[in-house]
Amino acid sequence: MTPREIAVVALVAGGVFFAVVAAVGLIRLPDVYARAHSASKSETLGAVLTLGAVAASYGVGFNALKVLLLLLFMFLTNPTAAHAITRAAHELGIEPWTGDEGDEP
Amino acid sequence: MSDSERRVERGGPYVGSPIIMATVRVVMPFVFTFGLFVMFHGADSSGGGFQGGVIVGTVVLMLGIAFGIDTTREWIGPRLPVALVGTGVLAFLFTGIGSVLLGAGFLEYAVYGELGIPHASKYGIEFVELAIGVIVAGIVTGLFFAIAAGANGGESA
Amino acid sequence: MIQQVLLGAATAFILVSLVGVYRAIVGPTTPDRVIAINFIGSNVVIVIALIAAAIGEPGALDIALVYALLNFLLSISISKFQVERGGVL
Amino acid sequence: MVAVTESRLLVPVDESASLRNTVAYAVEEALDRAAESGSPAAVHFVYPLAERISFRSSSPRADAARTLLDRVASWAEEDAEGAAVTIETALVATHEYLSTPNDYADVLVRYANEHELGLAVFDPRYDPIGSTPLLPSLEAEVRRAGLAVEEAPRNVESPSQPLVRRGTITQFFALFAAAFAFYLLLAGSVAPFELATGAISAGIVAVALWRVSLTSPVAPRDAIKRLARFGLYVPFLLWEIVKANVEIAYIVLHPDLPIDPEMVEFDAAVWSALPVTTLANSITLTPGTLTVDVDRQHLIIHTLTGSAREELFAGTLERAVRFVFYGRAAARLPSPFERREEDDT
Repeated sequence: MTPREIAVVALVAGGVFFAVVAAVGLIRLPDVYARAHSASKSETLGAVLTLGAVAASYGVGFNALKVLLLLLFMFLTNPTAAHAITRAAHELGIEPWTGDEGDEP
Repeated sequence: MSDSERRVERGGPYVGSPIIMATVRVVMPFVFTFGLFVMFHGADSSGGGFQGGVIVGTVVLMLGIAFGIDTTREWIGPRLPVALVGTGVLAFLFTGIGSVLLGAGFLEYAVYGELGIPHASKYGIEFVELAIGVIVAGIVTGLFFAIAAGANGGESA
Repeated sequence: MIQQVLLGAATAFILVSLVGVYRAIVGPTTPDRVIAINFIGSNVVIVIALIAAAIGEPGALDIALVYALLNFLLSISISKFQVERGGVL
Repeated sequence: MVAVTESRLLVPVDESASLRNTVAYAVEEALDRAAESGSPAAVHFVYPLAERISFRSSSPRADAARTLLDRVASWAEEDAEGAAVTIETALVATHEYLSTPNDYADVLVRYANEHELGLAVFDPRYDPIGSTPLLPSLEAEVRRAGLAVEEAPRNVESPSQPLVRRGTITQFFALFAAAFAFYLLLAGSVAPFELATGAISAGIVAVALWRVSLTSPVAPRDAIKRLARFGLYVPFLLWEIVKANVEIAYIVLHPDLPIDPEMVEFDAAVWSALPVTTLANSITLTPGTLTVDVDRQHLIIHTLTGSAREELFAGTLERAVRFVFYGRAAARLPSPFERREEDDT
């Protein structure tokens, strides 16, 4: 394996791992706000690593730069989207789960 | 929590989130450029007039959602979407009928080569794609405002 | 080799997206569903980028970019629509 | 127009996003007009209820309408702040069938005549019939029936910041340059065709958005300094994000799910829209914190764990954002935790 292949495999493995973490969080966490945590963060790092792998597979060049642009765009918009959704939830009066209602998820 | 209670009690207007506004401000010019890029590269890559037009229309949608539809409508003005669609259709017809006048079929760009335009076919396609893009952008914008206006009392954009 | 890895990752992301579908169906609240859809959307962007690299079609990266844009637009517009239940928008 | 200073107002009400505003506007208007003319102020809130059959004295819709009217009355009392204004609410037309704007206008005008009201104030979103483009509008019908009509100002969607601002020529060129560079980046070449279309595109973008996209005048030297500092900020942020994710991964995969969520609020020491957004989005991206709402620089943040809260109040991120936007000196302001201590003592 060339160093580049190793880098791609490692990055992809990391990306898939964090995507799985995000998915598990999406199932296990108890309320909208907590799920948004998992979706906005693990998801973004998953995207960073995987798109990093894509960029690495292209090598240095314009395509890699384009992937980085895509990454930058997701970086800007993902947290804003998460904010928009939780803000709507807050505005709709959805109470955050605080753990004292008793029912464990 | 106190803030949300205050807002509900006050029943005050929904104020757009500054975070969404700032993000839209930053992202908007790049999305616009991207839309135009897609429009200009209809001939030789994925994309084209329709896609590019929709992306440009998206800019207006983003503005409308972040800053309020009425504000955006005031900024755009009622004439712009109509003017865009009109210009696009005219440009399209002009290119199409122009080739007929030069003795070829409708939209047969190659004939413009006789006028000394290099790569007549390619530029012809680009130009028509651009016209289509302008039409689509105008229609997306117009439809967005028309649908929004329909909900609050029938004043059209 | 790299191609298989990339396609394998794309498959993994698609499978992970199914979890998002589960959350989108179960809810229970609308914001939950929007988060799930946003999650699926991000995964779709990544899958498109992976496939673009795997099959050597860099033009597909533009499509991924459009998808990312639509994903953002969808999240903010549904959020706004929910809060302003009075009108359509 | 009978008298310009008519101080007895009729306000038709219905569930609407802008109702709260309209109530405030109507009360204020009545008081102003009363002060001018010397006649007593009165505001009647009327809910025309269209139900063909209502033998029963209560139906779900009538109950909902009464609840709404009660709410409106309490809002109006609140707005009047003890000033002399008569506030009344009424549920009318419970035995009539209303279908056209004309019917509604009839009911409203009849009510106005009975109670000697001279001006109808409409909510901009008031639309009990739904869009009926073929019929004259309700406002027009009421006006025709001899009642003065006014529409409450539409400020329901007014953003907290104006959309269009004053632009300067540097802003125009900054935007042009950014769009042009981005275009060439997308194209991946500097062929004459790309240069030409890129210039056209950048020109269109700059003309369309130069007063919208950049909120403050661009000083080239500052902008470059900021970009350079931003370049330093990105690796720092990435490192924070990695830490965040390892922590979240641990929590999410832990069998007991050791979370302790809580909403916290604090005032950030950054001052304009872009820094606040950078901070808010950075907060969203890092350990167990998620920005839920922002009002100027007052942030409401959902935190997932106790350690995330401590990290947040230690103010590392906030300091970094200040460093990016205002330079090294500003980074040394006290952290939110220290500021809170000062407030307490």
